[in-house]
Amino acid sequence: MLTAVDDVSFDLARGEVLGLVGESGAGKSMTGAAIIGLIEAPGRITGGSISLEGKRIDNLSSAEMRQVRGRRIGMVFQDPLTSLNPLFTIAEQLVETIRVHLPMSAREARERAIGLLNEVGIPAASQRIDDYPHQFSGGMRQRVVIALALAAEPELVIADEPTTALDVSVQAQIIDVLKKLCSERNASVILITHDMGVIAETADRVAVMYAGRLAEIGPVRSVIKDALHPYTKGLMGSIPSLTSTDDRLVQIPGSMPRLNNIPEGCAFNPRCDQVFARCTKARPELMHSGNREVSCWLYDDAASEATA
Amino acid sequence: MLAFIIRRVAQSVVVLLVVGLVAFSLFRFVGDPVENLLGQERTVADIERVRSQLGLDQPFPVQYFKFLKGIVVDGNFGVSYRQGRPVADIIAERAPATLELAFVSALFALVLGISLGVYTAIRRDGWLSNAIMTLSLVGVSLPTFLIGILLIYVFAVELGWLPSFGRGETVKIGGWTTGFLTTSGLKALILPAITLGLYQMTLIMRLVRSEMLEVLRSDYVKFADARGLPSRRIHFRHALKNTLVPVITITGLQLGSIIAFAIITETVFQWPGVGLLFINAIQFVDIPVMATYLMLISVLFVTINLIVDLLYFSIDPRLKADGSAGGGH
Amino acid sequence: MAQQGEDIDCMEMIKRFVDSDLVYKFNRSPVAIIALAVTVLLIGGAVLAPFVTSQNPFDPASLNLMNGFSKPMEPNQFTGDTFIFGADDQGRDVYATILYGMRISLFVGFAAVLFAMVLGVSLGLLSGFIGGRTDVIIMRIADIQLTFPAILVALLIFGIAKGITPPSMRDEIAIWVLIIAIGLSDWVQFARVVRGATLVEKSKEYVQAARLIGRSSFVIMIRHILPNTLSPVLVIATISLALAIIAEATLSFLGVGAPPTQPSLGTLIRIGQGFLFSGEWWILFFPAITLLALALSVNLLGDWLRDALNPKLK
Amino acid sequence: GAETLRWARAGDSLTLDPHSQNEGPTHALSQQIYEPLISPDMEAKPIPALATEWGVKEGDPNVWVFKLREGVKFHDGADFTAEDVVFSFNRAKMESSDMKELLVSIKEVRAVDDYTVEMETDGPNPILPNNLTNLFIMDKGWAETHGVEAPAEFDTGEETYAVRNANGTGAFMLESREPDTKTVLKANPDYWGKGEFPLEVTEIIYTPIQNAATRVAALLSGEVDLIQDVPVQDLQRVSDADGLKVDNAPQNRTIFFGINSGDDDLANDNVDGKNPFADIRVRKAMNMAIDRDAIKMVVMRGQSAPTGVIIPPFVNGWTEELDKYPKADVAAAKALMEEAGYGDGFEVTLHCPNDRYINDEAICQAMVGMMGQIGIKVNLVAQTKANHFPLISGKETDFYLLGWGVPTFDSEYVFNFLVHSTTDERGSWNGSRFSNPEVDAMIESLGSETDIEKRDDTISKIWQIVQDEQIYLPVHNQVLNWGMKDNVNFPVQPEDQPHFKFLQYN
Amino acid sequence: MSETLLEVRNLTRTFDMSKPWLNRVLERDGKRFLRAVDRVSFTIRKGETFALVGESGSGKSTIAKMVVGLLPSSSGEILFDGAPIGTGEGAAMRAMRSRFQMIFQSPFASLNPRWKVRDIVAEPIIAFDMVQNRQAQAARVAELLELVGLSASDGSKYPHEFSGGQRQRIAIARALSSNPEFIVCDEPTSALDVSVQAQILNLMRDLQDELGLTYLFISHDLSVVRHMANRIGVLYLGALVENAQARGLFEDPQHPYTQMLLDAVPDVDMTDREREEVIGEIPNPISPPDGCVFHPRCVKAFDRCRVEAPAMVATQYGEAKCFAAENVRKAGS
Ligand SMILES: Nc1ncnc2c1ncn2[C@@H]1O[C@H](COP(=O)(O)OP(=O)(O)OP(=O)(O)O)[C@@H](O)[C@H]1O
Ligand SMILES: Nc1ncnc2c1ncn2[C@@H]1O[C@H](COP(=O)(O)OP(=O)(O)OP(=O)(O)O)[C@@H](O)[C@H]1O
Ligand SMILES: [Mg+2]
Ligand SMILES: [Mg+2]
Repeated sequence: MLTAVDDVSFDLARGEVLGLVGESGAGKSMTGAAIIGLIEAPGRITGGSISLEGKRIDNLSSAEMRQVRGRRIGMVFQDPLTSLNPLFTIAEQLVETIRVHLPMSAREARERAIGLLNEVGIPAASQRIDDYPHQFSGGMRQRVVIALALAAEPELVIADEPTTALDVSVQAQIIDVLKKLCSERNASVILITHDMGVIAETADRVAVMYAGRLAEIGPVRSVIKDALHPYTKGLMGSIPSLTSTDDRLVQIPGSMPRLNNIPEGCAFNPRCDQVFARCTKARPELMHSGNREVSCWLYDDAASEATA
Repeated sequence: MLAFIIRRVAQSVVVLLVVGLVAFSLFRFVGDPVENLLGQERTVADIERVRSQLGLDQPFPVQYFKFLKGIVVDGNFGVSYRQGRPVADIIAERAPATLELAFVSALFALVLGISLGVYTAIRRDGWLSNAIMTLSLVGVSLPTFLIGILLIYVFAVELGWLPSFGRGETVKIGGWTTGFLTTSGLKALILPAITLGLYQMTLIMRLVRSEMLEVLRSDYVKFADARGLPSRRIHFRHALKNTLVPVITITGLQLGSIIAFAIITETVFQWPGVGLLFINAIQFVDIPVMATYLMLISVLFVTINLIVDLLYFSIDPRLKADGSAGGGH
Repeated sequence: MAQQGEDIDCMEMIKRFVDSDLVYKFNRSPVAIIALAVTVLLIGGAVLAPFVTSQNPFDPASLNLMNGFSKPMEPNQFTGDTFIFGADDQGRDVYATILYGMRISLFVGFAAVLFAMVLGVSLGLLSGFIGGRTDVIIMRIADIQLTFPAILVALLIFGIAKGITPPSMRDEIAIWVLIIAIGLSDWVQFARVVRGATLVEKSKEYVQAARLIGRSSFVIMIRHILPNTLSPVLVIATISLALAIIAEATLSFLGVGAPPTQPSLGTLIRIGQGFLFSGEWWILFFPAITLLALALSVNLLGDWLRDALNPKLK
Repeated sequence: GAETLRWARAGDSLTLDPHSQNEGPTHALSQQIYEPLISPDMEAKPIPALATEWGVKEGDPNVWVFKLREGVKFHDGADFTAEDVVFSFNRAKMESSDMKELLVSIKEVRAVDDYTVEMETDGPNPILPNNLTNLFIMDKGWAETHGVEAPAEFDTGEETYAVRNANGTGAFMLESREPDTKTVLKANPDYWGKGEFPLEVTEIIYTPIQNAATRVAALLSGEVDLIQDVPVQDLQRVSDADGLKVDNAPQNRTIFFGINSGDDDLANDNVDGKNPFADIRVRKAMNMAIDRDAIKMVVMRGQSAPTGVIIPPFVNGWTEELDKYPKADVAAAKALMEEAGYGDGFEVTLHCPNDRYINDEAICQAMVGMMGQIGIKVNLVAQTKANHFPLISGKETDFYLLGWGVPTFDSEYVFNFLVHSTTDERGSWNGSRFSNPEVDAMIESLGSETDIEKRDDTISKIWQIVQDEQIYLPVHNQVLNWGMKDNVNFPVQPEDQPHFKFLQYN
Repeated sequence: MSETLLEVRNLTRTFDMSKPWLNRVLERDGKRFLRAVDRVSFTIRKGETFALVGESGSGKSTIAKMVVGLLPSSSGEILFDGAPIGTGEGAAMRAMRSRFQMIFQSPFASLNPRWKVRDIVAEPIIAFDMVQNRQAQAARVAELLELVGLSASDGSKYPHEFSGGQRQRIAIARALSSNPEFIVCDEPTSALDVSVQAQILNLMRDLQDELGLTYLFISHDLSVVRHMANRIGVLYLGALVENAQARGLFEDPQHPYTQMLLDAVPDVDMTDREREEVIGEIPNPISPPDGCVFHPRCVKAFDRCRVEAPAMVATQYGEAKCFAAENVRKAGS
């Protein structure tokens, strides 16, 4: 029994793009999976709630949840090479998805599928729709995956590292497509990534996760330019930049703890250069600081002052 | 794909030649056919005479060459020492029994194996799944002949529901005798088919289960789930089809061994197929029958393999792209 | 000094083993625990057979034919001897015969699997590592081998062995022939699995790292790749053991098993099945149950191992 | 009414060609379809079949005369005449015939008239009729029409017509045949024996069932009406079953062990440079160590007749005196071994078939134990008959199990094969390597001795030597057991050959 | 500093991707070759870091393998300290081998999971007979582990007990154990998280300073390359399209592909710089476009680009393979 995602709270508005960043194993995917109700056994949600448009969806039956999945929440996975079933044509997979959620004839669904493929930027969509996934390049496949995720016009799209497996040049294209389509549909996006650059380019707000907990959440520009949490600061500093060539990168010592031995108090305390007594004893909650929330005892006073 | 078939057939011919050679040479050691051909009153001269009549006094390569020549030139597999009839005729007469039995066993193994495999994979931790998994092992933990005899004991002797031996009434259609068209024929099939198919069923079931479990963890199944597709669709359309690709190979191989294992089942149930023929041939050192049987098994095996590979092509579109795939697996 | 170092290593290995995932998973699988217990019990019984039985059924001179068909737990009407599992048609104590027979079965099983394993692993390793023509040839041989299903191979080997050994030797070689026959029909799956694993491992970077420093192919194969291909081999070996024991039984039904004076479990069952209708059920029942228990628990262990060692099925 | 009899035994007939296999199950089927001149009845006594009378021609001891039955028709309607007999005998004497050994003494067969046949032998042959009970008569015309003037050959690559078709004069006609699977016979409506035999069976369905358990199961479940070869352990079960019974009869076959006493050294033992079996004391000790009663009681479940000689009581030459066997006496046997200098025993390999005689393997196993008790460590090699018998005839084994049936009911047959030194004509199964020129001469004289008394005397002399020398270790005579429906009244035939024309229902 | 350590001249590697003979005959298909590396030339001076960047499939790893002798080249030369590197055996080759090493991409696949860390690190020492006895070996391993920021006691553990970053340190320790002068690093951090990547990059730079190492550094991440390299070569479809000083390359990229790559990098500093949209994808390397292989994706492409392959021309900071750069050059001169 270990807690992979611990007391994570955030909200997002319609049309908003929320970035979820953190190191590998921080619990980003788990959070995404929890929202769409696809946590694999033996994992399960042990507390908290998830609401979509004000209605709780975490306690829906699995049949009800299927109505939500795909229809109201779409999802894009990391690896376009494995996300598509290799034995079915693109058309079969698209039409199937559309018809499960929307009352359409096969022909209408196919029309719609071709439209979607056009939208995600697949040239000659009406011809290529009957191809199999292996006949597409990685970038093209990810476009297909996006088309599938958007097939039933969901209100929320969770994109779990949609570009990690792709080259930079393709990554830019995919991010553009995703952004454009979601904003056209006024759909909200949770963009999960470990790449701050992608967040910076895409998200409105960003939530930084560390060891299953939220470290900091706030508007993207302020988090990137002026991180509060020591972890975020370190993280930003450790990214080599195209523009500056400092001799050394900022380096956070050590690595993220394993989930089965998260230190007491603040999970980051062993690696933190500003650690003080309280950090090792009590776990900080998210506290407001300016336009942001941050879970760090450094900001406790500030927070209490602000509220006082 | 044509290239693939050609290559496969070429390989098969080599395999057949080797199998023929192996079969032919090995059986020389099984015993002396002449002893069996002649009754207890035979003399030394008789032995010499029959030996030369059968060509057994010639050097081994000559014998093999003659055997091959007989097959290639006029489809003659020789004459059974035991029955004094052309082997080809005997085999043709016996093959329907074995093929029907193998077919029903394979069907039983496939249908039950796949459905139970899928079930136990989907309900991975259910008690029924666990019970099925454990029980299925009982089937492979007892030798086939014992299972057959126990089935006879229970269903034929004690309960008297099903026949204990033979094929029941058969109907002859052209050169083919079938037990499918009569009630007694169908009843006679049940016990041997279960005996023969049980092992394969277990194997297929376990294979389907483990493949299915892997497929169920794959990204595309997760993605299908995330698109809200109904779970039956996911399990039986998306997952099952992908499961079948590896399952087909093993199943193909298994079908080959169904025919081989028919030897035992046929002996227990006095099933008049080629397996029983083979056992009789061994006991009698009926070399032409033994060698032909082995070649036949090889042909069958090779054919099944070819069909399996072609099935691959039809199931997995990725293979159509480059014809070289599927060559060795 | 070095000795001590080894000791520490050994202790450490034990500790590592006890702490390992495998042991952890084992401790929470009641089926695996029971299966292992039964296996250990049976193997122990077989190994210790001379100490836990009062009769050596393999010594015909010590048998009394008049004990034949003694019922379990009932004194024999002629000799007054009592056997817990009864006596068979030769007056052998079924209990003792089972334990001694299991020795043969287990010996044949283990040796056959070992043989198949050594052969299959080496060929698989070579095939996967060297590739090219070697690979093609080995794999074609494997194909041909598969064309001959196991029992046919065994019958053939038996035939050859009979042909090439003098009649007086046949008794002694019977067991070895069984081992070779079963082993030969079983190596292909080891070879295939190891070949597959070798192909995977070969392309891994640690192999390149070893090549880079000029390590010979042999060192790389044996020291680097081989240990990494062994966990599926372990699973196959376990399941093959059960299969080999059953195969031995099947072969003995076809009349090519262990000699009747030193019956294996399979031979006992073959003999016992003749008494299925006649009321002397114990001659079949106890060996069959023992074989079932042995094969089933080994199979269950193999099954469990397969799942436990499969990284994809956490 | 129409009475169908479903009959099963372990093996099928190998061929319907009556002359190409000299083998029990093959003859058993042929007996229903074809007829010999002289046929055995259900007690194996010769009774007239196609011949009504026979005897040595007056004045010429080298010629036998047979009077043939008149008015007999083959199944296809052709008349049976002397021509057919001549044809059939000539056919049976051909190279490819398996029956020719039984007819070696016949120089010529000639038709005197339509219903009289003479057979000229190369010397007086008093027991010739005994050799003819499985010699079936075919229709000459039919054989010529179908090109089966000779028994099947193997090098032609073709099946001869007679292998799966038959045209005899017997009580049953072939309806259909699938070798190893099923053979159906129908009653012959024109059978000459109407009124003479019960002929109650109208249809026979014959199925070979190899596996003993399956065979018994088929009887128990009522799928067959009569099985031969009931395993001895299942006799109780069968006779206890509702509506079933078991019948038995002593069989014309003795089971015994052969020991190589003739060679200077054995290939299969651990004694160097010496043959322990050459010492008569060892042979006597072994004979004494065999507990035949225990074998009978446990291994054979009472279904055997322990004996001290290698011929069954049916055979001319058998006496109660010969049949006596010593009580097992391990102590005395050990003493003899000691005396022979083998007090510490020796090691030897015993070869044994495992699919030929009743409980053959178990008998050998018991033998291993009994020999063990007098210090002879025996390694048992039990194998299928195809492997076993060549060892004996190839003189490759020193200690083996063999069963011998005597189709001629005369000791000469046994002497020829088992006692005479191995020569081109005789002694082919003499695995004992016993060789005594005097005995050989005596055996050879039997063939042409017409004075029955003198002949019997010689026989008894030879037996005395065989017994004194302890050439073989006899075990028992087999007992045949047939399991059948209660309502079947059918005695067990000592040669294991049912003649269904005798079968009656009650 | 200016002494040349490695010189690569016209290095080419083709892979035979043909279908089997029978298929070719039946389908009337010719042989097909994949030119994974196409006449690549560069030099690396002692003590410097030369980086190769390029998208997946551009031939980076192939070059790396050829440079260390793991893969024979199809043509071209690789001179290490003036002597050609082959894949052969022999004492000379062995001596040369000990002078270069490699660090691999995957911290998981590059360590044998069944070996203890100390054995992994010691393997090159044993292979090159670098120490005489076990004590010296143990001491050396301990020293190396400490050098890369692990503790000596970690030697008795197995790789799976370490995090990705720590494993990469072990891999570095192994690479250093034979005292190499030159290390080829094939995407050493691409499998790591940024915070860990920073540690490794820092470590590598420290080691370079400390031990005077020369690196061939391979990455697809321009910002990492920028941080590490003195000179950078940009690969596209197996060919070097631009080779320039690091700073210059970033400030004034000459090849349109370099520009495109730079444009595609997400702007983590949120400088809101102007960027052009990326068009197209990498073509199939088996049938690359005629002329300049980049022309289908190039905004500046003109007719000549479609038919004629440009040659390397010198640019301000290095060289580039582009008619446009050539024109610039001409115009500039
Ligand atoms: N089935 C499981 N059993 C145990 N632990 C799990 C399981 N699935 C995930 N975890 C753990 O939960 C934690 C969160 O995993 P998650 O996949 O959400 O991380 P992530 O932030 O998405 O990482 P990445 O960037 O590698 O995708 C990880 O430490 C992982 O080890
Ligand atoms: N052994 C091989 N056989 C055939 N083609 C190969 C082989 N190795 C590499 N290639 C091909 O050569 C080209 C270059 O591959 P290489 O691995 O060098 O690329 P890379 O730049 O390292 O890519 P990545 O960033 O994905 O590691 C690719 O198209 C690849 O498919
Ligand atoms: Mg993730
Ligand atoms: Mg690479």
